[in-house]
Amino acid sequence: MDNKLFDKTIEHVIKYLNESIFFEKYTKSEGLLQSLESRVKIISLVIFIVGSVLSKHILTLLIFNAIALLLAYLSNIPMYQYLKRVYVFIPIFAGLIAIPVMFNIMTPGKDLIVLLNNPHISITYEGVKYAITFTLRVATCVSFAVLIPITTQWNKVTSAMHKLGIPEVVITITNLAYRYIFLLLNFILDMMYSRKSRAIKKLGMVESWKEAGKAIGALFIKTYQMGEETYYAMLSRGYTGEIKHIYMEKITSKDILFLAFSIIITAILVLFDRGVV
Amino acid sequence: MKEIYKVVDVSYKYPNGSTALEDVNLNIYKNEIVAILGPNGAGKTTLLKIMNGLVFPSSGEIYFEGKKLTDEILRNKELMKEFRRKVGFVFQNPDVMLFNPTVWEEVAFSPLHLYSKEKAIEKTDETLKNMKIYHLKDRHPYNLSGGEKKKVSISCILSVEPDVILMDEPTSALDPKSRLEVMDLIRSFKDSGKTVVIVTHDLNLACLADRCYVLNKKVIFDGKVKDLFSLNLDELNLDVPDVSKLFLKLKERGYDVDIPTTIDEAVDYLSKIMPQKNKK
Amino acid sequence: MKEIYKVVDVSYKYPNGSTALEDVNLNIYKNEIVAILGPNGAGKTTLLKIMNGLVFPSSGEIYFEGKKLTDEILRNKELMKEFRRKVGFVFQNPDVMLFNPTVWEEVAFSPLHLYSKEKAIEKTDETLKNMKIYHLKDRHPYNLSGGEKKKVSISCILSVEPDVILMDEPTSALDPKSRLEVMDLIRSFKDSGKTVVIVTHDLNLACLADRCYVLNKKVIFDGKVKDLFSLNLDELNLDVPDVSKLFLKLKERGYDVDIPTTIDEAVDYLSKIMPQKNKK
Amino acid sequence: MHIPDGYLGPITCAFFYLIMIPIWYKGIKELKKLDPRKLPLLGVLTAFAFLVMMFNLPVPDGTTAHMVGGTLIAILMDNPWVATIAISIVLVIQAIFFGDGGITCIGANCFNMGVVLPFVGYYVYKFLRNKVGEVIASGIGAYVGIVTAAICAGFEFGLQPFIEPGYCPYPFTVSVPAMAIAHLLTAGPAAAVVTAIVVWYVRKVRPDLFTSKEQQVSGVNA
Repeated sequence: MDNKLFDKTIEHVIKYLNESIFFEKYTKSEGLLQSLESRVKIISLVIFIVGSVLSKHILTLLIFNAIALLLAYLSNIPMYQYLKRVYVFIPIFAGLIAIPVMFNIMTPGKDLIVLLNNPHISITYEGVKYAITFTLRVATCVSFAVLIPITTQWNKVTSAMHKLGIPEVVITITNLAYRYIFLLLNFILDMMYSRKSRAIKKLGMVESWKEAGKAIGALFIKTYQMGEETYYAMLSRGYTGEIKHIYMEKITSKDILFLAFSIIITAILVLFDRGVV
Repeated sequence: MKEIYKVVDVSYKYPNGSTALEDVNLNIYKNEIVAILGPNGAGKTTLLKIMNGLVFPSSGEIYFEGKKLTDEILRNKELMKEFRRKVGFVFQNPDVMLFNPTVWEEVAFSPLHLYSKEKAIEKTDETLKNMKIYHLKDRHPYNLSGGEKKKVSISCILSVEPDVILMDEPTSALDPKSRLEVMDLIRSFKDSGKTVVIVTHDLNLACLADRCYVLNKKVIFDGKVKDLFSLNLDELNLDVPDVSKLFLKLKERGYDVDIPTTIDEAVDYLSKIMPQKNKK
Repeated sequence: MKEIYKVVDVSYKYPNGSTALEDVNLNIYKNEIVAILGPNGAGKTTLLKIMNGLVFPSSGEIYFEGKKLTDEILRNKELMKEFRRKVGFVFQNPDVMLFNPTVWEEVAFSPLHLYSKEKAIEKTDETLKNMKIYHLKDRHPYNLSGGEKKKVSISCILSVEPDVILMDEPTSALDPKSRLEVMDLIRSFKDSGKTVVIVTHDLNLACLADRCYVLNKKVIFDGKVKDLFSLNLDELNLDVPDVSKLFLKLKERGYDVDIPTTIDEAVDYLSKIMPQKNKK
Repeated sequence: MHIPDGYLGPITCAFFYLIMIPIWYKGIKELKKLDPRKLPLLGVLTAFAFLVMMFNLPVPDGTTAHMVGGTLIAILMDNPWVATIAISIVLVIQAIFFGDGGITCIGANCFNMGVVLPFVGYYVYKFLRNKVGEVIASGIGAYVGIVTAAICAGFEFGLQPFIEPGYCPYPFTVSVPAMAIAHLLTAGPAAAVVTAIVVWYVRKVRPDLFTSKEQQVSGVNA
C-alpha cells in the first residue's frame, strides 16, 4: 500500500471499532450469561480462567474448553463469530511460539518423527504434548475471557467492578476513557485519511514516524482541550470531586446457583487434573 | 421584575494575556429569553462560563439573585449545590457533556449529586419521557446522531429543573429538523417560567429572544432584536436572516418596506402589499 | 465534455454491515461544479472517500478519467502520484488535516513530495499569497480561527494545483464572512477550469452548482438545483434557503410566484412585481 | 508486550497481582491529591494512551511495532503515578474488552508497562533534561523505558521453565534476548522518535501545557 503506517493503522482502527460495537449486539439478546447478574458472571468466568491456567493436562483443558463453548451456545452467540474471535490471532500466535518446543532440542523425549539423523533432530512426543497443552490453555482462557464483553454491556462491567471494591475514581476514569476512545478514534481515522489523500509519494520510514509523531502531538492537544472542557461540563453539573453511581442489578438464586456450579466444577476439574480425584 | 443576573464592569483576560471581555455590564430578569450575539472570538462563551461560576472575572463583579458569585461561595458545598441546581449550562459541543456510559446515567448524573437516590431515578425517567428520548436510555452516547446528542445534553440539564438555562450556540452543527426542535424547546422553557440566556451568532435563533446584547469584547448594543438592523451587521460578522437581507436590499433600491425577521412575518407582510393580479 | 468521474452501481457497506450506499450511479464532467446533497447519514462523505480512492466500494465500479480506481492502481507509485496530484480532498473538519507545527509546513507537505525543493517553496509561498494567508505562515494551526483553518486546509490542496477538488461540507461551522469567502473561492475554481464536487446539506451552497445529485443511500434526484423544489424537502432534512421558503409559502397562500433560490434573484423578482406605490 | 493468559503460571500471576496492589493503592492516593480538574483530564489521557498503542510504526523487517505511551504521559503530566494509573486502566480495558493481554496477567502487564516503563522513562528524562534538552531527553527516556519493560517481560517468561514448567517454554537465555532485541531495534527506536517528536510538537504548539503545576492551576481558575 501507499504507506504502511496509515493503512495498517486504519485497518486496526476499523477492526477495533467494529468489533467492540459489533459485539455489543449480543449483550441484549436473550441467553444464559446475559440473564446473570454482572458481578456473579464476571467472577464465575474469572474462576474458570484461573482453573484453566492451573490445569496441566490436555483432557482437563478440553473439558474446560467444552464448558466455554457450551456457555457461548446457551447465550445464543453465533458459533462462527465466537470461534473466529477466540481462535484467530491469540491462540494461533501462541501456537507459533510453541512450534520450536516440539523438537528434541527444546524438549527431549520419545521420538515421534525423526527429521535428521546426524545431528539428531526430531519432533518428540513430549514436545508435541507440551505445545498442544500450552496452546490449548491459551485458547481456553481466551474463550472464557471473550464471553465477558460479548454478553455484558461495558457500563455493567464497570459498575460491577465498582461494586466489587474497585475505587470510584478508577471507575470514573475508566468510563471516561472508554467513552473518549470512540470519540477520538474517528478523529484519528480522518487524520489518517487526510494524510493518505495528500501523500503523493510513499513516505519513508523516518518520515512516516515523523508524521505519526506530529499526529500524536495534535491528538494530545485535542485530547487535552477536551479534558478541560469536560471538567467544566462536569463542574457545571454539580460534580464535587466524586461521582455517584447507582447499581441496579440484584443477585437472585439463579446467580448463586451458577456461581456455585462454576466453583464446584472448577474445583473438581483442578483436583482431577492434579490427580487427587 | 426579579433580577436574576447582574453583571457589573466585568473584564476577563485569558491566561496568555489577551483580552476576552472588557467592562461588560448586563442584567437578566426572570422569565426572559436573552440572546447574546457577537462574532467568533467576541468572548461570548467566556461570559457564559463566568455566569455559570466556572471561571471568575479578572475584574468586576457578577451577582446571581443578588448574591455575588465568588470562588468562596462555590466552595461552600450547600451554596454550590443550590446554585448548580438553579442554573443549567448546555455546552456547544455535546460531546464534552456526555461522558457517562449510557444516556440514562448521563441524565441521572446531576440528580444523583443533588437528590436522594429514589428521587433521582424518578426525575431521570420523567425527564427522558418529557424529552421523548426514553427509548434511547440504554444507548451509549457515541452512537447517537448529532440531534440526539443535543437533546440528551439538554435533558441532562432539565433533570434538575433549573430556573435558569444558559445555552452556548444551541443550534450549531444541527440539521434543520433538530434545529427547529431545539427552537421549540427554548420557547417551551419560557412558557414554563424559566429564564434562558442564549449565546449565538445566528440571528434566526436570536429572533426568539425578548432582548439581545451584541458583544464584541464590550457590549456594543442592547435592546430589541428588531432594532439591531440599524447597526453595521456585516462588520459584526453575524448571521443575518436571509429574509431580512432581502428586505434590506429592497430598501436599498428605494422601496419603503419594513424589515421582517422571520419567514412568517415576511409572508404576512408581502401578502398585505402584493398586488392582487398575481393571485391565482 | 470530458468525463472526469464515472460511478457505476456503487454500493458500500460499513464494516458493521449497515448500508452506506446502494447502487449509486453518477457522472462528473470537466469544469463542472456538482453538488451532492442529502441528509445526515446519507452516505455523502463515504461517496467522497470512494471518489478519492481512500476506501473502495463493496460492489460496483468507479472510473477516474476513464481508468478504473482500484487498490492496485493506487499501489502503483506512478499512477498514485498522478491521481493524488490531480485530485484534492478538503475534509469537513480542518483539524484532521492540520497537524504540522506551522501553516507553512502544512501547505508545503504535498509540494515537497512532488516538486524539487526550490519549486516546492515557491509553490507554497505562491499559494499562501493567493489565498491571502501569507501572514499566517508561521502560526500554529492550533490557534487559528475556524475560518482561517478552513482557508489553510484549502491551501494545502491548492498548492499542488489539482484539476479536481472534492469538498466535504466546506461551509459548515463557519461564520458568515468566511462562508462567503469560501463560496467565492469555489466560484474562482470554476473560472480557472477546475472541476469541483461539493457534499453538503446546505441548499444555499448548492445554488453555486451547475448540477446536483440528491443522495439518500441511493441517488433520488439528479438535475438542476432549481428543479429540486418539486421534491419533499422537509423529509430529506435539507437546509432550504429561507428566501425559497418565503416564496414557497406565498405560493401555498395562492400567489402565482416563481421560487428564487438566492437573495439577489428574489430582489430582482420582487422589484418586477412590487407595486410602485411603495417606492419612495 | 501484552502477555496473554496461559503464558505465565499461576504463581507468577498471583505474585504480580500482589505486587501491584500496593502500587495501585499508592497511585490512587496520589491521584486523590491531584486537583479534581485532573480527573477528567486523566480520563481523556487514558483514552489517548489506548489510541497511541494503535499507531503501528513500520520497522525495517517489514512488520510494525507500537509504543506504549507511558513515558510520554509521565512527561507531559509531570507525574509517573498518573501514567501508572492511566496505563493500568488501558490494560484492563484491553484485556476485558479487546482480548489484548490476559486477565490473569493483568498484574504482570501493569507492572511491566504501567510501572517499570513510565518510571524508568520519566526518571531518565528528568536526569537528562538539563543536560541534553527535554526533546532528546524524552526520546532517550522512552527508549530506555520500553526496553527495560521488555526485558522485565522477558525475565518473567524466562522464569517459567524453572518455577512452573508447562507454561512459557523458553528459559532466560532465549526469552530475555528475544524480547530485548525486538525492542532495542524496533519498538524502542519508534517509541523514542515518536515521544521526542510529540514533546517537541506540544512544546512548540502549546508551550503553556509545560508550565509548572501551580501556574496551570491558577491560570485556569483565574
